[in-house]
Amino acid sequence: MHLEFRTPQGRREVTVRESGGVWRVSLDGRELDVAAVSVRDGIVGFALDGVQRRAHVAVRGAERHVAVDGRVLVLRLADEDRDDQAEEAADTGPHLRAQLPGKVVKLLVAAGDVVTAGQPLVILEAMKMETEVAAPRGGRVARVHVEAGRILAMGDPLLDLEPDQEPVEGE
Amino acid sequence: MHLEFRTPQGRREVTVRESGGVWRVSLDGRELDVAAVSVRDGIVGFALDGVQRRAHVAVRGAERHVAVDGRVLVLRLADEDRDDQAEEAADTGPHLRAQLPGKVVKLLVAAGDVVTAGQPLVILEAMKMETEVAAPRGGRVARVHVEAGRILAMGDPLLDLEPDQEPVEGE
Amino acid sequence: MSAPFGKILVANRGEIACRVIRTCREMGIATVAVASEADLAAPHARLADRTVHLGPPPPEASYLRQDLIVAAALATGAEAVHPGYGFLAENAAFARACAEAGLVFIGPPPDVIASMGEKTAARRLMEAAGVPVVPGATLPPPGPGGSLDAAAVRAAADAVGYPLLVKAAFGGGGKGMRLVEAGQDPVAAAEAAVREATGAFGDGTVYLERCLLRPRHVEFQIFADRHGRVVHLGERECSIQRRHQKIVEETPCPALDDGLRRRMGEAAVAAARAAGYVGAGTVEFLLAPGGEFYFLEMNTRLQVEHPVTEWVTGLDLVRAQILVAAGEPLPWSDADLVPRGHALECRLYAEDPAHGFLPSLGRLLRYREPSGPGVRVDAGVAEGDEITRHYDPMIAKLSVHAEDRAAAIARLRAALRDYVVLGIATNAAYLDAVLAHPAFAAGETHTGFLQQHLSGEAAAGDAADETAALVAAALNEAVRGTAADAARRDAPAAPAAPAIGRFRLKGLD
Amino acid sequence: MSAPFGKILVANRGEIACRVIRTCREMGIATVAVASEADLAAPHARLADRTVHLGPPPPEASYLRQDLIVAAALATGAEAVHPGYGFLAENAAFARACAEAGLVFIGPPPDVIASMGEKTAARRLMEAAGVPVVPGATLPPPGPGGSLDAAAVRAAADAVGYPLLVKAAFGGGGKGMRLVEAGQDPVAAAEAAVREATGAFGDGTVYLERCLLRPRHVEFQIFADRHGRVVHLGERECSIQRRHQKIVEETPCPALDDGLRRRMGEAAVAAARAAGYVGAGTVEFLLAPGGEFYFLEMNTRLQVEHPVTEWVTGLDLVRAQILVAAGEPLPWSDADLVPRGHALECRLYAEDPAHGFLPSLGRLLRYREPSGPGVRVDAGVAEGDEITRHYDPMIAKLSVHAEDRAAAIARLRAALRDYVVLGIATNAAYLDAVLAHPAFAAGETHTGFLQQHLSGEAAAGDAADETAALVAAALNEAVRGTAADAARRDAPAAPAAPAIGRFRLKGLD
Repeated sequence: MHLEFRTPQGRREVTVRESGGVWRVSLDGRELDVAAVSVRDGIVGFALDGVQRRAHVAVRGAERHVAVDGRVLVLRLADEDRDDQAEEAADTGPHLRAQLPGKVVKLLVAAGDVVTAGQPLVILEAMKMETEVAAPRGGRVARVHVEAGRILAMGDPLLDLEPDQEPVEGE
Repeated sequence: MHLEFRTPQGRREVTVRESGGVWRVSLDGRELDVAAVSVRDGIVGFALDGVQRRAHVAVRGAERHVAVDGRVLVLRLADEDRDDQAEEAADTGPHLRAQLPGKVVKLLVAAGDVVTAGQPLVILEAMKMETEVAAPRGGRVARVHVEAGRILAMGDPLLDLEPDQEPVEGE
Repeated sequence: MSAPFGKILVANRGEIACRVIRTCREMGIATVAVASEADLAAPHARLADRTVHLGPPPPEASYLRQDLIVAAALATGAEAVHPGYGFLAENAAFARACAEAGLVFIGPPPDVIASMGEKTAARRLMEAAGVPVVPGATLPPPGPGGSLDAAAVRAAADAVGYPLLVKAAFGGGGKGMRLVEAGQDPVAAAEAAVREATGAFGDGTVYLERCLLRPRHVEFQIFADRHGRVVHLGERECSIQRRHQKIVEETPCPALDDGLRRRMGEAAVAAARAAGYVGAGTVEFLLAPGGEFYFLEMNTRLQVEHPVTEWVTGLDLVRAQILVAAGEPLPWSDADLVPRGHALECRLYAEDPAHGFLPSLGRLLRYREPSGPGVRVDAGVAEGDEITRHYDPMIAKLSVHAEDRAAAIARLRAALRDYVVLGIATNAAYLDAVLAHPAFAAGETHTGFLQQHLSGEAAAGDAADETAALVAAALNEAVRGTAADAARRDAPAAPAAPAIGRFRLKGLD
Repeated sequence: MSAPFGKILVANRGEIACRVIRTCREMGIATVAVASEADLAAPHARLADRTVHLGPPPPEASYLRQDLIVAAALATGAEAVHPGYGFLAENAAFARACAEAGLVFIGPPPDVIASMGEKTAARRLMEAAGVPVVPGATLPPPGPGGSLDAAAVRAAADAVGYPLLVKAAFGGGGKGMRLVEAGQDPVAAAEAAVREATGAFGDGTVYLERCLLRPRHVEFQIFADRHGRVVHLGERECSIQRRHQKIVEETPCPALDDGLRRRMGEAAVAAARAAGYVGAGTVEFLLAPGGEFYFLEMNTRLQVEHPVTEWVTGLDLVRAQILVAAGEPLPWSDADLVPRGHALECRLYAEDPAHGFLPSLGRLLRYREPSGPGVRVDAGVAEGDEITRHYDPMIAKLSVHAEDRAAAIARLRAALRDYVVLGIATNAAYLDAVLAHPAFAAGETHTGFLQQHLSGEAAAGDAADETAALVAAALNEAVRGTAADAARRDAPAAPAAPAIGRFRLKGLD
């Protein structure tokens, strides 16, 4: 079985073969030292380079949520990944979006303002806590999509951030 | 949905209807007071006659293994039940069968012996413990199917027990 | 002994409701849970003997509806109400409403809740009783719309001195709190605190308090009955706080010796006596590096972190709350109150340290708790549950007990490693980074610990070994691909592959 | 403190292997598990850092293969071997084989294992040390084929007096044991015991012992280091036995007062000193209703029921075993050894009380452990595991701690009620019937308790409420029928129906 995953490091290819109870696994063409494989109900046990590992794998669409000995990583299975790619493409646009559902408490900037990376833009209230949304990069606020009191769903646009003509470093 | 279960008490008929999140359940034609229903992954919560109950249900073939607040009952779903019926019919024959896999340690009776109910017939060893198989009823040993040292699978015949001509009470 | 009550309504949700229901059940007391629409199948709603539906998910439409909760208690025949913590636990009006309806409120008398709930009044009371308090100043109540007299705020702030904290007079749990350093604007901070306090507690009154440098947060568990006995059950060190929210708690405090513990414990008992306290409460102190300690506030409820006290004393605090509420004397002799070993707790939050600790919402695709000797989990969620934006993002408390502090840290880290939560982000790796820090191992904790040692990028903790995660995902995919769903569900599992390659002892078997 | 060993091999399976691995992990010691073919995906094999495949499922081909286990330890670089209980734990030859291979055996010296393992030699040693022993008689070793000199057996039995017990000289755990009442044939019983002992322990030597009337089984946990310190950690009452197999254990024993506890504890320490003991061990006594007590045997290993001692002392016995094996002094002061509260344990067996307690084999369709304050589960199985005929049918130990005995009983019953095991039969309902019995509540336990109070039909315990079970099964079927498998696996769960019918407070919301 040939699988392609998207990880924080990029695309990785994994090949898995089983024959007579022996599993062979390669990663990006390199054979790994994998032994003592057991898989049941999303619980995966194996030894990697001689060290026993315990993993849980859960599936949500193309996502594979993996916990290995207390650490979690979310991978994406490439051939089920089309919708997710489209979704992610939207994130690179000018829209700054709500990362969780909540209520707009206060706007700290207006259209036309020039902001620096890290500057607070909007105060949201979610789960009874106030959270500041900061600018991911410096730029100019092109448009504000929300007003105080508005209830937002996850992914709703907050404001549009454009590259500013003049650099604002040092301000 | 109409369901027929076989229980230790006999056949029971249950009807379940759901409409707008409200569940109505009747048992053998009598409407039950069931409320607060939640079902997920074989975990079933409901209130019966106003008292909240917590149940787990697991499926094995026609069997429904049910734990309700620490007590377990195995039910059979009637329409998936044909094989199980055939199997059970065999239990009423003359064969006395091994109720678990194990090894025959010692035979305490021979063909032709007359035995009383409760009399030890065979010593089996299973899970490192010796267990005596006792006669479920009085009778005559018609045939012995095993010998000491034999490894048995679950359900293998041990010996045949026939009704004896003369009652053996008091012996 | 027959049960002191026949039936108790638990006016809360999540882990604390489950915690209270368990002890009720063990005492032979029937339980009534309350649940919002979002919680009808939640663990606390399932665990009780009856569950009453309160209303829509927002707390103001459900768990804060005093009228509905009192009516539910009366309708189901409950004799007493346990408020847990948060929601209505420190609401004097609710305690009064219970009493007026003939229900026993499991907590202190309403007047005590009111006087301790108003932090400024509590400060005055403690000063009068000779308990040291942190320098501070009151502010006039905010005007309509939450506006404050800017000049008055600046004057008061300058008098108290910087750095200072703006705190909600009726608050708790870090909400409605703001730090103001020298040179920062105290007015903006005070107004933000007023907004948050109004939303969280229904009252926007705030006050100022001097912010000590590198203090420890050390609190004492106190317990009083109606027969004049007031005892303390030792301290809890709760300095590891993120945005004034405790995330790791322990007992004993590494900084206390027997003498200081005795003096602080006596002050805590004096504070409880001065307040006319009844039931379980917590007296919070700030402990300066030099050993001076100051009354901070008194929490008139069971504390989130009470399990560490239960671990080292072997006592059940909820059981004692119920007995005391029924008018019985405290069930413990002085010899019962000697702590033993070391206990640690950490709070597991549905939040994402890699993205500014934003709350992480969604379904718990996988949720498996650790277990083992000396390990306790207090959880209010189960696999498949949805974490919504309506409630506090704390999904569970993990606590351990061991012979000494080093063994307790090792045990907590091992248990965290066994904790499996998939589908939402949690702070588990961040908690592990705290526990793994040399300064934590050395017991050098103070309320600025996280800012000093674990701010910025390091906060995320290590990610999983990517190679191991890829192998696990691929092996799981291979088995998913070859076994039909139905077959895997009903038939024996796909057999575990018996390959042990390099570990097989060649020539021996 | 650096870890006393770098790596330990755990020569066992199931819950005790998991128990030992957990403490190793917390001490920073790497672990090697061993597993038969049937156990390659078992919890203990997964929990370790490495797992060595021993061979086919039967113990004689895997867990009893001393040669393979020693070779596995050497091949993986382990410095010490922890034997758990059962299998090779009390096998002097194995302890010697470890020492000869340069491995530290975590247990007493081989000679002590040998002298205490031969029950008749142990009796003589204790008599010489002034520890009271039960009247009894040795028998000559059996001839080839397990035959005994019938006349000699009868004469010895008559001299000891009836009722008497035939016991395996190298036995333990109730195996190779037979009761002979007055008028019964001691020869048949002795020969059956010889057969079982030969199979279980590889040696068929048996001896006779007077059977006291209604004795309690009270044992003391002792601990000795290599520096001459011998202490006891209090008693465990283990009288609730079915066929000489303990199923419920507790501490403190309801029948001991301080004076008797002190005298028995001193006798236990004297016994350990007489044996030249090192490490963790148990001195078992029979306690007659009048308060006389008799040495029964000494178990040279960690006991199945050690969690109750850990609960009331707050200590980690495995940790101390490892430290002592490394030559360190016992890590406890005398003040650490004072027990507190009450602890109870029950053993969950895969057996069917409704069918003569026959072992119940098959797959664990559902396995969910209880949790909560004061609840501990030591398990060696997980959901989906297969219970096979090869190993002991004990699948888990459930233990609790509470402030007093009544609270502990209530806590254990509540936890048992939360324990979900489907797919095989267990003794859970039977255990609950024991705990619910008025004579148990009164502390009137003795080794004949189950025969007296819970034999026959009552043994099965109550079945589930059939109506509730039918409702649950039908609701589950309705949801199964309407949701496709795949959809349920990957998508949000079928929403919980929000109907609360009779509990909705009409007119209020």
